[in-house]
Amino acid sequence: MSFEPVVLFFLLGVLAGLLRSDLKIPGSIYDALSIYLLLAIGLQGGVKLASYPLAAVLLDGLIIVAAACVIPLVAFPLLRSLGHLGRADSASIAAHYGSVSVVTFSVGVTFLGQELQDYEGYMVVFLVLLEMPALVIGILLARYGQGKVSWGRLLHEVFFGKSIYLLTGGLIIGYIAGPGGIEPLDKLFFDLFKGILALFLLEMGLVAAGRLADVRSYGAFLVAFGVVMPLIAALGGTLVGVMLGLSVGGTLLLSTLYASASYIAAPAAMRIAVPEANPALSIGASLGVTFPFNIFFGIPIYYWMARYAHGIGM
Amino acid sequence: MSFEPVVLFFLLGVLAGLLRSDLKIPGSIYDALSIYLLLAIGLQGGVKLASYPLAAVLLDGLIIVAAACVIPLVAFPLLRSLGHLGRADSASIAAHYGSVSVVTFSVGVTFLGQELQDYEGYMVVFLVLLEMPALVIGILLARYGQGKVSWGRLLHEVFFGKSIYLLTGGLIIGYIAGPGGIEPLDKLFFDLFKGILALFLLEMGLVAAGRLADVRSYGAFLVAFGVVMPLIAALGGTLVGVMLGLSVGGTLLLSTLYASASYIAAPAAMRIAVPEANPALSIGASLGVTFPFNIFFGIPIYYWMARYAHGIGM
Amino acid sequence: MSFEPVVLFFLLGVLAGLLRSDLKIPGSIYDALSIYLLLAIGLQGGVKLASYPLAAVLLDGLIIVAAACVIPLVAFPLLRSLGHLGRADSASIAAHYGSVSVVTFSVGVTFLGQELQDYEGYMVVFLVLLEMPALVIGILLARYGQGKVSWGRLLHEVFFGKSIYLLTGGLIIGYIAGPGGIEPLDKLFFDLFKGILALFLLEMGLVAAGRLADVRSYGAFLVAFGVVMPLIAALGGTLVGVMLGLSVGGTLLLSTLYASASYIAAPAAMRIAVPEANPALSIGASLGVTFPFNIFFGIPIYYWMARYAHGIGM
Amino acid sequence: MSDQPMFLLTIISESVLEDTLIDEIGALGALGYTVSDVRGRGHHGLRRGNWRKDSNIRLEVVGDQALCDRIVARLKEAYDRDYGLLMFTSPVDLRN
Amino acid sequence: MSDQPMFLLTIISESVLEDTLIDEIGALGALGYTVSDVRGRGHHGLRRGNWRKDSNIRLEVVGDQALCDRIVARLKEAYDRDYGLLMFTSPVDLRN
Amino acid sequence: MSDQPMFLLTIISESVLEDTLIDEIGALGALGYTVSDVRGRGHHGLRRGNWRKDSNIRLEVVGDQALCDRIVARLKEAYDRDYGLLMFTSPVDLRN
Ligand SMILES: Nc1ncnc2c1ncn2[C@@H]1O[C@H](COP(=O)(O)O)[C@@H](O)[C@H]1O
Ligand SMILES: Nc1ncnc2c1ncn2[C@@H]1O[C@H](COP(=O)(O)O)[C@@H](O)[C@H]1O
Ligand SMILES: Nc1ncnc2c1ncn2[C@@H]1O[C@H](COP(=O)(O)O)[C@@H](O)[C@H]1O
Ligand code: NA
Ligand code: NA
Ligand code: NA
Repeated sequence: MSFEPVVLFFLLGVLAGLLRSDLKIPGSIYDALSIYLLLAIGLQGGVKLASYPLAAVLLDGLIIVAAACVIPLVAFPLLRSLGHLGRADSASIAAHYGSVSVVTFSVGVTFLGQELQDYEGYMVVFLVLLEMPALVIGILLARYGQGKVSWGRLLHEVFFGKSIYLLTGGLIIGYIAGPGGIEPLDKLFFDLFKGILALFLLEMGLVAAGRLADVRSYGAFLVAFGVVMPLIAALGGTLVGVMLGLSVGGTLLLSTLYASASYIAAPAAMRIAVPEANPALSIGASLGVTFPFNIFFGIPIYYWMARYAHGIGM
Repeated sequence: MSFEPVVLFFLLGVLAGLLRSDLKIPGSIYDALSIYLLLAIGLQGGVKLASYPLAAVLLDGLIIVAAACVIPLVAFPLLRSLGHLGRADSASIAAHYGSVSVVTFSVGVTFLGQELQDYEGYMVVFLVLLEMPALVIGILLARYGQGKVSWGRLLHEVFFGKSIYLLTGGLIIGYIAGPGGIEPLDKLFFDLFKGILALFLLEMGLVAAGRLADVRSYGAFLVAFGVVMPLIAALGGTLVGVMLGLSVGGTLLLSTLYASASYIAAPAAMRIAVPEANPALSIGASLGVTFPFNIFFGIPIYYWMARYAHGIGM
Repeated sequence: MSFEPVVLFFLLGVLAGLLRSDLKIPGSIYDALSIYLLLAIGLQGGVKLASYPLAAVLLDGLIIVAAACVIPLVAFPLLRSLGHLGRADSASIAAHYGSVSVVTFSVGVTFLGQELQDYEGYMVVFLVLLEMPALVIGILLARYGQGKVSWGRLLHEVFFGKSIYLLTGGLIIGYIAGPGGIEPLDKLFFDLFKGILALFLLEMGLVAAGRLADVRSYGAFLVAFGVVMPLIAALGGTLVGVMLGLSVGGTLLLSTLYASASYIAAPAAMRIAVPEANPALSIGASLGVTFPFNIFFGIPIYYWMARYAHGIGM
Repeated sequence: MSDQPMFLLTIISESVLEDTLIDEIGALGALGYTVSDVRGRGHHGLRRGNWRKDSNIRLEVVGDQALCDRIVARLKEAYDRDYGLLMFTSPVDLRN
Repeated sequence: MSDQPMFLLTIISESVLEDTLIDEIGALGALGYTVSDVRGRGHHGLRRGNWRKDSNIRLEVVGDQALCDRIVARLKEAYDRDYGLLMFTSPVDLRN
Repeated sequence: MSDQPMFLLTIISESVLEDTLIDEIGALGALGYTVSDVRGRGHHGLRRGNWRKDSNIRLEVVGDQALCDRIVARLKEAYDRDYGLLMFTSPVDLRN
């Protein structure tokens, strides 16, 4: 199993945070890096999407989204019964884990590049599709029988939130422009992608370090949940991937999507729709536990799962 | 007529603004992008300038500047009589349209790249030369017979304003260093140019969306002016370009310069020299109407004009 | 002797500052650029270090550090006796000149690239090693017999300060990942290096311009010191380099390190450990005098020294 | 603005609420406001300010007693329980 | 500074005026000042703060009554008509 | 917080002291604070704010008289001589 150096930057960031280094990445740089990543991923997907039949991709997407809805519905009772967490907190965490993480997906893509393993270029369409449904389920779980939700504001927040908006926008521009039209932009959006991802991981490490204290104070259950839940979800992703006839690379990316927990779109949406949930819990688990677990251990494990399921073995 | 994908980023930005997406590009990133663009354009021009006779270029520049002075003198009476605008507002808008837009020029350059059409590399010298004179004319129009102007501060603001300063600085560094000396900087300043321009257009779209409300509240005249004025100016540019024996590409760029309206140097200068003019009017027209008109429709039209004038036809 | 165009960007920045141009580089962009430079230098060094015997490099490092300790010990009495400066100010300035400047080192590296001159890739290890010891000496000089120092906080500030932390982190990541692992990051961290350095020099010029007033008000002695001290130190560096059998390129870089004065790590450390020292003096000298002297005149002179000492002559 | 004594109402809250709070105070009659980005610590823990989800804003409104009271009452009711929120007023002399 | 009662004069205006206003208050005798970047809305419309042409500054001066009055008078006369400008004062206790 | 009259203590000092000052006020009993980035000029010269070594912070603490006094006394003793530092208080009405 090979080794992906970009994750070392995450480690560098975590250490800087824990050691109280004065290294700080300004908020505006964080914003710029994330805008770049979202656009670049969208563009890359859009360019590749152009060479596939759109209808078939969307049909696959429907199945993938339907299957993904199981994730928060599994997570919620786990959190309530085993974790003894309140309804709002359980629903919010379930939504985070049902949704997806763009950066985890990106690390999966660079991992495949390292392994020289191909994948279906349109996977990024599923990234977009998977971002939202779990948030709706989470809100329904939190609100079921209790008060009303301002769905208007919420859907607006999600659809026109930076994350989905830029992914979709990039996807469409890439699709329209095609490989030829995007070519002059390649130097920025494709060639630099991995380097910028490394810088972003450095920043995520800094942020995650600040979240470790939260995790610690909420104890062992949250850590266990943050490790076990992605494994369960990835298993589901592997099954769905094989069922849909995805390649090994595509299967890995799908299980990575299922296994990943959102920490960009979900926190913002939950803060608005379920404000009584404690954000320290959900962000602590998704960013402090699951994100590092996925990029260091999860992705290699899911890769092994995908190869195994495709009968390639180790 | 071909299609330039970078302008789609502008559209993406406008839509984000209109749909009240939470996408925001931090002010410091806007500053960084604009510093990059100005330096890069200057450097590119400087490197190319080295292979032309400087005296001849400056002589052409003199004619080009003289002809450009007609633009604000045409715009001003139009604005006063047809638009029923006050003296200060008319003068300020006239100054914006007499001056030039660096980003519109850049889109023109990438348009030519797309068309595989060559142009005189020293056009950027004219970009620098054209920035200022219209501002002086605008101030004279506003102040004629009324009070005095602190010319010192104003000229300082213009010459040492970021815009002209960085363009000129880049031009000189590129000229001194030459292609060989600049080569190690190519990777940043040349290869990434179009990608950064795309990001900048995204940001301009966001800003322009915020200006559309201003345009709407000032009504149809301003919109009509924002479309017709560049067409008139571009016609003049085409004539001057052919007269001076510029290539098709050079002629397109000259008419694009004439047609473009400033929204970086001019607003700052007018805010200081003619503060009683309402900036919402001039920025609304130049950024909300003329800029999008130019990059979507104007440049292809001016290209057609340039080809027609060179006897190439459609 | 050839000419390195990146230093022109420094000049452009200084002029902008002196002419009161409204060009400003936002603080967050400064931070981003410096994070990039530190990481990139570390990575480049780490990749190269992998092909050398680590023990031998560290042994050389020990000698180089020991010799460098002479620099503040020479500077301090000079500042006290000839400059009539107080103990705290003398100690602080001595610490700045004993420590090193990452950007000066980078300009040295690009200078060698321009000259097509090879150097020992592990020089960046010495850059890291040389940053700290002079600060400790400076503090000892300031505190000798007077009050106590909170060494804990200070060492923390230095070791986990952004500067050493990112250099070391980059070094280790580059070392672990090796040329193959780093390759996908090359496009960002290697290819763009010189362009980003140019932008950083622009910013340094702006900052330095603001410091010239300080230099002027403290008079001729500080200017003379800022020019003579690096020449003395570079002479020492040349001797040590030749003694250790470094190549011409390596010798140049070592004397550049010795000659350079810190303005990133040292000011922060001194502000905390010797707060009664006037930072305007030390930053004024190191950034306002020595930094420009080194990049314009010093490096070519040290190159000549290194060639002369290697018997190559002019 | 008016001849009544004026107050500066300072509201420190989560950045994610910026647009919401601006809409609220507008609906309650504020004619102007000023926003800046801040970071800090309070009952809801540390807010480092290094990403938007984790930073605060300071929202300031100059207005008369009644306006400040209306805003305080509304924000207290709607946001105080679930969001980081600090509000205080002080008298000011409006000078233009 | 002095034994007189001290005031904090807060000036909110357009970023493009930063250098100008600093020169003005210096000429009127301010020994110090503090500037920060803000955004907001007032009679002159919305100032989003996403580019310098469209953002505000807060300029604060601690000084005695006379200084504040001089500054207010000068800025009111020279900038209030054409520029976004808000000025208010409040008494403060200087503690060092 | 408490029924006592509350004060806003505003501290303007060098960015390099941010963590140090936060530790100090925490040790002296402050339950919360707010920090923002500012630039300015004072006795210690111009602080342009374009790099961290050269910029200031504004640190604000809302607390009772005793807390403000403790903080002022401590900072005055430990930092006033060698660092740029300005401190002032003003009474505020806590509204939540
Ligand atoms: N005592 C205080 N002094 C100054 N700022 C405070 C104080 N308490 C809270 N804040 C600010 O208000 C925000 C929200 O406070 P809280 O609701 O207590 O978490 C904090 O993040 C701080 O920025
Ligand atoms: N009532 C208010 N409360 C707080 N800030 C205000 C108020 N009115 C105006 N401002 C600020 O002052 C700036 C200029 O105000 P104006 O001259 O009214 O456009 C605005 O952009 C706001 O940042
Ligand atoms: N009179 C004043 N009014 C407002 N801010 C001030 C004043 N004096 C000093 N400051 C601020 O406090 C910082 C430190 O002041 P000083 O210790 O006087 O250098 C300065 O950089 C300014 O930001
Ligand atoms: Na998931
Ligand atoms: Na024009
Ligand atoms: Na040195």
